[in-house]
Amino acid sequence: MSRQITTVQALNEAIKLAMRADERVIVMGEDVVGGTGLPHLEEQNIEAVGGAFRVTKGCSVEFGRERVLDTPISENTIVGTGVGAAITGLRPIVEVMFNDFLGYCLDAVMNQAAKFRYMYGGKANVPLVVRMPFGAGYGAGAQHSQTLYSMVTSVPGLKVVVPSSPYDAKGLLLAAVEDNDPVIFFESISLYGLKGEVPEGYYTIPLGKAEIKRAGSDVTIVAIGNMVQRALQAAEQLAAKGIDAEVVDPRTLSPLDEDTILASVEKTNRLVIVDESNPRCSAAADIAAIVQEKAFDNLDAPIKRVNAPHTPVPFSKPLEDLYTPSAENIIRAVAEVVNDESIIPV
Amino acid sequence: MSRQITTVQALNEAIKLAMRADERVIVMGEDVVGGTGLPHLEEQNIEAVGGAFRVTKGCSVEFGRERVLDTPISENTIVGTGVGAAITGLRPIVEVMFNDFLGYCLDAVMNQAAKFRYMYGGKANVPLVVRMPFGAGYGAGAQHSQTLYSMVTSVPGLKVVVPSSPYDAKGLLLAAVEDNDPVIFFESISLYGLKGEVPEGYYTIPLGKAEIKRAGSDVTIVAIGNMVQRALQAAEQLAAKGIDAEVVDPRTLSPLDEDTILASVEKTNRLVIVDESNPRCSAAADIAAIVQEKAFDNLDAPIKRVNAPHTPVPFSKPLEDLYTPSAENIIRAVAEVVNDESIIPV
Amino acid sequence: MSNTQTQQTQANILSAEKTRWIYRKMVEIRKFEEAVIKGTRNGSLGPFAHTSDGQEAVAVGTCAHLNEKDYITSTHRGHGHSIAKGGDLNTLMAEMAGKATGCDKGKGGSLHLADLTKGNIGANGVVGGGLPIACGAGLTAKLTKSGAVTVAFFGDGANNQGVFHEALNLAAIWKLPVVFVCENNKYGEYTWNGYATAATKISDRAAGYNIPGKTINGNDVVEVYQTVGEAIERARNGEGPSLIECETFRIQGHGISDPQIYKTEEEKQLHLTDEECIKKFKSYVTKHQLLSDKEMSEIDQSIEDTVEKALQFAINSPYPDAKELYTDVYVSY
Amino acid sequence: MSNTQTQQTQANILSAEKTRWIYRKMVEIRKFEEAVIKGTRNGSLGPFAHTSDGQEAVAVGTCAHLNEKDYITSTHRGHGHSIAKGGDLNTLMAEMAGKATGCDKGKGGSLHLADLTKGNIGANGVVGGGLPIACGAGLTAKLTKSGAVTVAFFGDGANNQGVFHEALNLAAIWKLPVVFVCENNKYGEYTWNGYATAATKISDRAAGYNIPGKTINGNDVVEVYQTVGEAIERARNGEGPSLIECETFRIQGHGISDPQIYKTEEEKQLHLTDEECIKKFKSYVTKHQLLSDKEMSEIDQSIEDTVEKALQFAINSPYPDAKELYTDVYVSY
Ligand SMILES: Cc1ncc(C[n+]2csc(CCOP(=O)(O)OP(=O)(O)O)c2C)c(N)n1
Ligand SMILES: Cc1ncc(C[n+]2csc(CCOP(=O)(O)OP(=O)(O)O)c2C)c(N)n1
Ligand SMILES: [Mg+2]
Ligand SMILES: [Mg+2]
Repeated sequence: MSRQITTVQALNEAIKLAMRADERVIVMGEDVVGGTGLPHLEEQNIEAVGGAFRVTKGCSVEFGRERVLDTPISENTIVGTGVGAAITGLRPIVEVMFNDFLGYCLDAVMNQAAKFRYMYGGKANVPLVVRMPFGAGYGAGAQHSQTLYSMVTSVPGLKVVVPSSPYDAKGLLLAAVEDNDPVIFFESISLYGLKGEVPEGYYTIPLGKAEIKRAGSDVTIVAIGNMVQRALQAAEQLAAKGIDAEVVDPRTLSPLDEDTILASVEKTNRLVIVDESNPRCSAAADIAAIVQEKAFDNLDAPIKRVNAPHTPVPFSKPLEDLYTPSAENIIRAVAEVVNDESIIPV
Repeated sequence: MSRQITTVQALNEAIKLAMRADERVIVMGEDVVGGTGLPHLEEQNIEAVGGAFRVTKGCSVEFGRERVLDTPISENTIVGTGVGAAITGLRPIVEVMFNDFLGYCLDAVMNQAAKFRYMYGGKANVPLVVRMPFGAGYGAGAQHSQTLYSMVTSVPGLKVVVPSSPYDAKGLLLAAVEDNDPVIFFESISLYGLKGEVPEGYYTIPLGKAEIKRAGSDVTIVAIGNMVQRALQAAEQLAAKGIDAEVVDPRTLSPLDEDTILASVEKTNRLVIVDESNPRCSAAADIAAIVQEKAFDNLDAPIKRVNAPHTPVPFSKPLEDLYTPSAENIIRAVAEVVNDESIIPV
Repeated sequence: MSNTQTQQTQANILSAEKTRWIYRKMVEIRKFEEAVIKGTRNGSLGPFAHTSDGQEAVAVGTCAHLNEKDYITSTHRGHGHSIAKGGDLNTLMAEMAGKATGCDKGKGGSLHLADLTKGNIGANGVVGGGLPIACGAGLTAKLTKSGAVTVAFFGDGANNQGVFHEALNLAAIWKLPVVFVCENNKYGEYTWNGYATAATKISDRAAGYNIPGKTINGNDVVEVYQTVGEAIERARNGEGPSLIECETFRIQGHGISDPQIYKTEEEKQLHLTDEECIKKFKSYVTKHQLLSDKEMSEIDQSIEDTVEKALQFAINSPYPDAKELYTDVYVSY
Repeated sequence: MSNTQTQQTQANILSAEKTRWIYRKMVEIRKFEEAVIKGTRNGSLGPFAHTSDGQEAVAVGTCAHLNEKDYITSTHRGHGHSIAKGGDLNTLMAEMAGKATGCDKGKGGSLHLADLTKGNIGANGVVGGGLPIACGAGLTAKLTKSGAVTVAFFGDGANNQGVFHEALNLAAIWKLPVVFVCENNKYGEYTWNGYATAATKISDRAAGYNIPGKTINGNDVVEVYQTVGEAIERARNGEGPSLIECETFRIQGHGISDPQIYKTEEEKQLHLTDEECIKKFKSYVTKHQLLSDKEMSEIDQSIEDTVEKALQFAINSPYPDAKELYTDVYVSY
């Protein structure tokens, strides 16, 4: 079997390849190096950490502290600086340590990055990538565990990427860096440690193309980010019960590959959407609204959405486990759309 | 006919009634007084403006500058101060001058106001109202014309109100101030000048209850905020063509009165949702997703959404006019769901 | 220094060419704003605008040091900055009217004038919005060693916004070639800076970032030229950012229809005094015999024509095609 | 002042009762944090925590002046603040374990310890998040004339966040009874304050808000007690906010598993020196004969028991019921 690496390693590799390929690519964020300015580290070109999740590990060592920049804690200015650098010729990859801190940097994301091209009549390009870890599952509580890609998807002018595997993470990140529009790149924290096959070289996965992660004929499961893994688990269990599920990973929420999703639904006539966002105005709702409109006559059952509940993320482990959509939740939703309760695990 | 006043006057009246009824109610925001600190104004108890849109006009004069506070331009701290004041016993009404500045204050809204009660185990109350004017239509361009209630609706812990008339504006604002949860109160700028009948006294409209603004039997039009007025215009034109539309105004997006919407669809079997948000992950998508799931068997046609396009708001008047959903757009959508092209105006 | 010496030194500050340029630009901005006020009132332009008449000295004295590779970020009160940074009056005015020939194809409007080819990264409708962007432009200049300097214009109101603090701190620790030029016109909308800002002088805040901070008379274009010039020089030499507070006043209110009841009678008359920046510069150039009255009135006249033509250009230009609503959102999608 | 005089004055600073309270609280926090480290490592508590061992003097010296009506806002490194503000060790520890008996019913965790009945408005996982909230509590106190003071704890890293600037400015212009206490432990996660903060001293930034600013030895609880005490007094008297920077160090890294390679060998040994705050206070009380060794070791012993019991309480408490996932989102919905 070929090389297996974690999502963190895959992302790290993508960043290094991007930086080697194009010297305009720079990295900035809190602790992306760690210890900048400390003589005892700088003299030996040692980084203190390489990112809170180690995604930028070794970057400063290879590319120098000119291109890999620790920042003060000031999210709006970090992203805003990325916007200004992008508009004037660099291609920054900015790390926001948790997507929750969109609370501080939404202006730079929504009012600056997303709107410059349009409000300046097409004369500005903002080739910026903002990386944001997201999601619940590791006991960090309400302010460090949200899933906010739906919010960002609502903003015209932004592209939104949510990879579901190490392979996709690398190829999508390289595509995001090559892209000339601002891309918000959501990284599921719960996938960081997941291992998968990843080629060593440079490759890109086009933004706006979904992938069928598992072909099937009885029901379509559209799943986003880490939920793809859960959907695949559910599909295995469903297969044992004689239900053949097709798992579709949109890979990017903006642009959204409606065609692949619609083609799948045309085949299966049933749709479940799995999304770790809270339910209201979520990506799941968005996809459901589109599909019911465009594939109305193909649907044999209502589209079911599997979301986190309409609550903040609880800290307590058993509550947090209940909060995040599980394979069982998915199976229950499938049972409803195929109208077969017997498949629900007891 | 009884008293007709504008939405601005209705809101102003609500604020004053709330301040008279409960001395814990305070008002803060940029220019809600205007000219605070200037001796030549303060000596005569003159306000310079009373809010950018005059919604707080006269409040400082009646209630004093202790309870009506001009703030520096610093949205996150304005809202965050409101959160802190609410949690410790006041009932602040905070004005954010345009909902676009959610870009700066999302942390206070999403990570603080919305989450305090939950993350402190139910021990905190945040009786805060944040008023945010929104919407396109008056030539202010991309950063002053957005419609962001969908984004806020996605956040558990918040209530979201979007009134569609002077009467509703007053009653809903009074209810919001009485409410013990944080309420984000979206005011359509294009309705500010609209006149309507409004009783003089104190009354509240319950949060979470939709209203049928026009009864009808052929198609349901769910419309939000200023779109209710457009939907009513469309309904008049449709009536002339023999289509009897029912116009439902959810009034609050969170909580959402699903029952009223579902009952209407059960009757008409057809649904159009009109929402000035950009389409992706919008309130329209949200309602469509809910209805297709819960009223699947009642739907005779796909649910159509009428949204602004997936673009920032253009400045140029003719483009901006095209940007905002019009009565004609609504009629076109109705024509599709009733499958009758003849009703489209030529 | 003796009085004669001072006068000589003063007279040497500005070359003949610079003097003409500065005078021309100040008058250009003033006439442009007057046309904007007229066009806004009579409906030929957009429904509102924040004009910068009265504050010309800051934009012009600053941009007199900048070349096309240098950057500026501007504000909601940005017409003057755009003109001083080399913007074309026709396309600027057409933008104000939302026309297809506008610098943003009519999509931006008064709040979003920009011309990237001239280093004008754009007016920003968000108060404080340009400050982090300026850091980014500064970072590009620093990393690419382009030698470019970025000037971030912002108002007294913006100085209380969190990004002010963040951007100054970042620019300071990275020694970015950015000059923060505060136009203190005493008000943010209808709120008095003396109330909203805890610092006695806004430039006092520079000490918190270990960078030079100065407060100057922003109505005196020569003082702006000198002081901001030093800061730009510093930035260009890799010595990092500065904060310059220019005290000035706006002739209009916040917008065009603001009755300005917060101003005292004295303040309302300020533009009739010697503090009015064009009058001030006129006496300066006259005193130092840099421009004759005749030269100045020739310039005035030619600008009068140019601005009138710009307004006609705006009025006669077509609106954007309906399909323009959907373009320019993305490079590709 | 002569040496003897100083000593006398010093000795008078703390009453016997205060001395005991301070000693007790500092040791309580230290032992609590040690238990947290143990419990986190062995899995009986949550997966991570930011402990405040080493920084006890700041929390305790400050809260020694506060009564139950006063407020604090705290940070992600907030265990010490919660304890100093009167938190119950059992419910705090249970919260750390996500148990139903926790101060937040297990829903908050280490990052969100709060006890509103004790005036603890809560730890905040967002760096800087508590600063505007503190202004709000200050506003309530001011308007209701409750006499309450609010202390906003925050780190050196937080001092570069925009809300720091906004909150200090607002508190200053409104003369809010808020004291901003900065715990400068030299690092924000793994980033050195000497790099991230442009100011030489964080307290230098106070000048930009026209409020008093002081930098003190945050390892010396007596100095904290005195200086913050004065600031609290000022606030209580309606004279407005202050900024106090307390220089200290954290014994652990950012989290419990941080290898701390950014620290020099010398820094790693700091807690073995006389700068370690409990040792420092011990020599102080011994020198001034305020507590005997015996008294102190009795206190130590009783705390050892209390903390051990708290840990057992946490371990033995039940998890919240599944339905708790859905409660406490709204008062009504
Ligand atoms: C983030 C944000 N908050 C509020 C506003 C509304 N607003 C527009 S201009 C202005 C005042 C700005 O004052 P100042 O920075 O002094 O600039 P000036 O208008 O005096 O040039 C305000 C509050 C805005 N555009 N952006
Ligand atoms: C807005 C925000 N940005 C980033 C983080 C991640 N983070 C948690 S603690 C921390 C460092 C804070 O440093 P400081 O304020 O000095 O506090 P200390 O940890 O030293 O007590 C960071 C960056 C966060 N929680 N919130
Ligand atoms: Mg101003
Ligand atoms: Mg620190």
